[in-house]
Amino acid sequence: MVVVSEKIDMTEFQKERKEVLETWSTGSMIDLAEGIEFQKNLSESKRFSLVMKNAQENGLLLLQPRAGVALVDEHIKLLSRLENYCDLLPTTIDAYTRQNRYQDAQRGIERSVKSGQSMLNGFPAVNHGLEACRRVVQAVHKPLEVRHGTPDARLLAEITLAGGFTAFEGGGISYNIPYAKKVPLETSIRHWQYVDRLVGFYQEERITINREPFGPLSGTLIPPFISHAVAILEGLLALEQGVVSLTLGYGQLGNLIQDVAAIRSLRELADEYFQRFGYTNYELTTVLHQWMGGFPEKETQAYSVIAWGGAVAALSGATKVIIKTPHEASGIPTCEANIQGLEATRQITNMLKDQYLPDSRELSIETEIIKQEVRAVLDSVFDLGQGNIAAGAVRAFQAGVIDVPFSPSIYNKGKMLSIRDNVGAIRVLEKAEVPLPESVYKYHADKIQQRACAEGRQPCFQMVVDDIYAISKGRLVGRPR
Amino acid sequence: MVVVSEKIDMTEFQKERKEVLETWSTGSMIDLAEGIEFQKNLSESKRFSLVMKNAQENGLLLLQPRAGVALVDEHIKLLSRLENYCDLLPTTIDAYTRQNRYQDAQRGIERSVKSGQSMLNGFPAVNHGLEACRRVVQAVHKPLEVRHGTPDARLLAEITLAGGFTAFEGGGISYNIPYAKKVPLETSIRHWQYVDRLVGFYQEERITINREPFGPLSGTLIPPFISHAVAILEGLLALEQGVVSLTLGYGQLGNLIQDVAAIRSLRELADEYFQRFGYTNYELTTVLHQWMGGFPEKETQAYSVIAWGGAVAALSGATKVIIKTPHEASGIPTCEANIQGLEATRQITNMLKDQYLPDSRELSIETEIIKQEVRAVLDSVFDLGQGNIAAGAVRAFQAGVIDVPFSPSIYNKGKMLSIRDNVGAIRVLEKAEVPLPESVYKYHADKIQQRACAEGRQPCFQMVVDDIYAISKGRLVGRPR
Amino acid sequence: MRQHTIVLGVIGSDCHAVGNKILERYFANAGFNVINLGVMVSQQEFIDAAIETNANAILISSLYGQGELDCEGLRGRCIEAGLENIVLYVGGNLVIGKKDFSAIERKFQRMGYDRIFKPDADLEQVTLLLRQDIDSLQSVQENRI
Amino acid sequence: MRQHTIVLGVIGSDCHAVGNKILERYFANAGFNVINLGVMVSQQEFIDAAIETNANAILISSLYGQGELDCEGLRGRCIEAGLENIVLYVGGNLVIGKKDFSAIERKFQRMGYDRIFKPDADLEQVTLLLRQDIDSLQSVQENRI
Ligand code: B12
Ligand code: B12
Repeated sequence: MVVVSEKIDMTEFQKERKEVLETWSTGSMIDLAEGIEFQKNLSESKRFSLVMKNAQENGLLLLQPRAGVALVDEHIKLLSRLENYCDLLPTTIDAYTRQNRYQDAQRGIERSVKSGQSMLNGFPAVNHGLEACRRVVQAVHKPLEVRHGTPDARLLAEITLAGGFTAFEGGGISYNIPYAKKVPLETSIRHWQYVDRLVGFYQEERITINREPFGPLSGTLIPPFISHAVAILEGLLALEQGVVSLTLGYGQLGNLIQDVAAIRSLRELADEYFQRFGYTNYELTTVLHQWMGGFPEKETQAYSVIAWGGAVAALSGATKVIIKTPHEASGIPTCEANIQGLEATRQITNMLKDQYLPDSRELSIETEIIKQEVRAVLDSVFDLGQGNIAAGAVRAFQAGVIDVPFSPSIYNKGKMLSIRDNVGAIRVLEKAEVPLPESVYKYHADKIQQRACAEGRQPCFQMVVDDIYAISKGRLVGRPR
Repeated sequence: MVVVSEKIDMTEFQKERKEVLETWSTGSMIDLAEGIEFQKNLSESKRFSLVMKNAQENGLLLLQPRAGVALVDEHIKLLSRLENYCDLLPTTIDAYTRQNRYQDAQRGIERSVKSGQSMLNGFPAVNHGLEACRRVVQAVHKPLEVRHGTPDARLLAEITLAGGFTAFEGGGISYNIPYAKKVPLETSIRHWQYVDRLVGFYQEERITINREPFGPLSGTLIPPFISHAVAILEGLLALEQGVVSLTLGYGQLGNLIQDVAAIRSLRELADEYFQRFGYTNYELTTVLHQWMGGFPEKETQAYSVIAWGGAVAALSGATKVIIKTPHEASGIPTCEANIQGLEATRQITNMLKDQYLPDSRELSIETEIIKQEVRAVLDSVFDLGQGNIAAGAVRAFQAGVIDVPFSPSIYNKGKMLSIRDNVGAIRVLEKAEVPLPESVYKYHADKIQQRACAEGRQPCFQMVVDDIYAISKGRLVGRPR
Repeated sequence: MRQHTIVLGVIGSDCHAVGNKILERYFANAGFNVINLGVMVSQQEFIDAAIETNANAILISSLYGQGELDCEGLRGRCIEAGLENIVLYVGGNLVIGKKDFSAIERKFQRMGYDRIFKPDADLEQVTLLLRQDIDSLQSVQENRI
Repeated sequence: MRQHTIVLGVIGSDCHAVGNKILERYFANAGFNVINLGVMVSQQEFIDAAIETNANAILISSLYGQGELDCEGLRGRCIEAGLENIVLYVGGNLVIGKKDFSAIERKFQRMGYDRIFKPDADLEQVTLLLRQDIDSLQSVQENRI
């Protein structure tokens, strides 16, 4: 498949659309015009983009949990309780639906009915279909986002957007590389161009749907510049299809300076690139995910990881924070555990809402380093694409110019190695094919060397393993015992 | 009583000592020489001063809980469990003992035996006496500190130090002004000179006892310069009697910059004044108390307050952090709740142990402001004392030069009013008799004005009340609803 | 509305002063004649002040956990002292540890306290109850006379 | 010591790759011949790989919560495929939600798994058990022959 970077033509779109809607029985219910009507009648308080925009203008930090269960009534019950504690609602989709395995999802629904508890790790929105989505949307009072991890989310988008959801997470790269094994990048990017075109179509009808590329990727030792490059590429691909409301994401890493520099540089770089490509009419906000790697099993310890995520979200000036719960290491949180995560987060974000991390030499350097890295990578991507961003992205992954640590995808090189430095910031140990400027690579090497000296061991893969376990074992840097 | 500032003469001390030991039956057991022998035989790992010094040299942050129950065996059980989670052990003394009401403490012990649960809010060390203290010391493996709030702690010190405790909290000001109503300052200062002289005596026998002035005072809207001034005065009074190991304390206020500036300036100012008074042979460390004001009742929220305290302790480079627990708003923590507070704190302090808050304009300004404030106050105290620090302190409180908000003592003016500014730092709204330099006072006024503007109301006592409730209601600044 | 007189204070060896200062302000603003004894008040001091000021109610705080030991017997001593119809409230962190409130409530009711309050007591609500309780006792008293 | 062959993989639609990569490294370092199928592996793929490589054990991971649905029936299919004496281990976050581990253990034991592991399984311990289990099955097999 050859993927091009241009707005999908409407006739082509309509043709493809017919095929998409036939991939599962519930697709036949979807009527775009009627979906737009339904969206038009939603109250403003359910409009995700608007709530985000207002928050940004007023310097607020919004809280959003993850949540989704197999059955509709149970899902409504869950969201109805959660909305008393959060600002934005999710609907997390189950993992079968994410792989378009609707038959398996159906089995999961049936087994859930039988066993009286959810056997799926999310809400199978495609199987439940349009009316079920609308029941959910109508039962709650806050904006609803579809959160998933689906390389081909075309049908899911058709159903949930017509169903009244006002935000849709994901992207052709960020919902492939961490979530799939054998889906070619050109395929997922093309399918996400469809999703973005659909959102663009709603936009043309003056229905703004918020789009959120998935920032944290594999959640495991991702240097900020990698996730930034992906977020900005997905932002550009979305803008190309007419998307207007964009929330770029980043997964907290644990070092205060690096995390604040990351959110700051993400905003600034996105503006820089979006404007360079001629876009002016977009609404940009940022989201920080509380630590996305392995959590400590003890709830007491998990609370501190959660609080630190909330603190950094506030100090960095992000607009939204996706929260974790004290159950994180063990299993999908109960409603109560989710509320606990929200309450803990609310306390810290409220306490820090008026504070920020002041400018300092360290913060400037870190911000500047990230910018240099992202520019080096993106320039190379655009070179490879020769005017075609999508193709550039595909070739960049082929060449290892973008390389995501711990991705399960065979379309990701997986050669770059990253580890923590002596203060816990993520650094590149082996850049492999990633075109980091020499001076920057040297900066990383020096920082890693400091740690190596402190630990009296050479940087090695065992360090990486130690870092992967570190937070779950109660620290940030995986020191030798 | 006229209090003088000089090392108490040994004959005078011995005379007074006889009287002190007669104030309760268990006093007769105390033999100083034998106590020193006992201390000499303690293992180094139980020597508080040594553990603090090593931690400081290695950049470690040590955790200490609060804990004390009415009965000896229960107390040993409690500490034996806690020591698996903390670095330093406490023995918190009950409130009757703090007022030298040993008869009431006895009733509390009896009622506790009867009811099968502690009816006292701490361990009545005086009533239990020397051997009981030694049983406690010998049952545990970590250094033990006496933590209390006693204006006249002479007998308590005699018993616990001979009993093998290696650290003793408090001071003539910090254990009077927040803890008593009608005890004249000259009395408590004189009694604490006795305690310090006793510690100095141990020191002369090469037994170092760590002394820790109580930093947080009333825990309620105390501007850093007030507690710093008290801490430094008590430090000087202690050095005067021959104390060597000093840990100066500070209660976290909630604004990151102010808190880090406070710990930093506390160290620097203490060195400055101690050296100015000719002391060179002292061991200075700092302790940060996690938020000492009203806590949120919900444990989820309490966890975030705890984590934030741990974070600030780590980022500020304090040597010790006194922890709170999820039960704080409700009652004395169970052993489990105390462990929960320790586990949560350990996670965050471990994650941040290698991080610090970088230098910034904001941090420098805040540090400088605190220094100017402390110097203005202390200069005035020394003026008033004319070479007699103790008398200077007494006169300073008389004159309102030092004025502690929300003190119950009739010997404290209680005229100075402090509130939070727009970013949550504590500022002086009405300085009353406190000799703040005009420029500094103006700085406070401007900061407060920013908040007033943001809230559309004039600074007033209602703001103070709102600030007192703020953290317990889930925020830092007491905004109008 | 007649101005009611209330005696306020923190009982026993308890030094917690913050809540006490807030209560003083609150009840004064609400129109009561407030006699605040501050912290570390003995039962006798409460009784003496109530007699001296002809108070309608005594509001006792105990924060530090030894409230159970400090509060016992006050009702009896009030009656002995001739304060037969005085309203007795108590509030704060009344016992040692985080305990079920209903158990605490029963314990202090049995000691003769009319109402028992948690630390998060809504003071507006307390004011309403206090007026009611004083007035109804007053009418009992007036009826007797 | 004979080199044992083990098949490794994450079952179902599960994409969690991190633990899998660590397990691969760990068991290879421990001297096993590791056939790692990576994430999103079907039951059939596990069986095919085990037959093809004459494996001694299959180690299945499931992190994402749908393990119960994905893992059912594997023991039966192994037997059908002639893998009568293969060791079956399973580990990870096996069910939806934070549940009591002993209940999870019973559930997967009933499905025919030899040992069930929590996420914090001590890999050194696992290696010991795995060697034991393989060897004891092997001796059963050898005795039969
Ligand atoms: C600040 C504080 C201190 C300061 C007090 C400074 C001062 N002089 O005021 C300092 C640091 C000195 C201190 C010391 C001690 N404290 Co203290 N302290 C607190 C803390 C953190 C906040 C109290 C406060 O000011 N709250 C703000 C005010 C506005 O709220 P409030 O006091 O609760 O009062 C309100 C309500 O309770 C209610 N109320 C109170 N009385 C009444 C009465 C009536 C009739 C009504 C209707 C309502 C009412 O209305 C008030 C206004 O809203 C609390 C824990 C918490 N709440 O988070 C512990 C706490 C009260 N302290 C406690 C203890 C034990 C002590 C000590 C014994 C030390 C120790 N062992 O840890 C010593 C006391 C020594 C002594 N002699 O009394 C315990 C009591 C435990 C228990 N009951 O089981 C608490 C609960 C902490 C804990 N969980 O361990 N403390
Ligand atoms: C990182 C992560 C992700 C990353 C994964 C990136 C990638 N491709 O690898 C991303 C963000 C993409 C992700 C996605 C999802 N995740 Co996820 N994820 C995690 C997280 C935070 C850490 C996992 C990790 O890498 N740990 C580090 C490694 C080293 O540990 P490990 O995976 O546990 O593996 C070790 C042990 O389990 C053990 N082990 C594993 N298998 C076996 C087998 C044997 C035989 C033995 C002996 C031992 C053993 O040894 C391994 C090495 O030490 C966990 C929660 C946690 N643990 O804190 C959730 C978690 C696993 N995810 C979860 C879920 C539900 C999802 C999603 C469905 C999204 C959602 N609904 O929230 C999707 C999955 C979509 C899909 N198709 O699979 C849930 C599973 C819930 C449950 N079981 O009830 C968890 C537990 C979080 C939670 N509490 O909700 N996730």
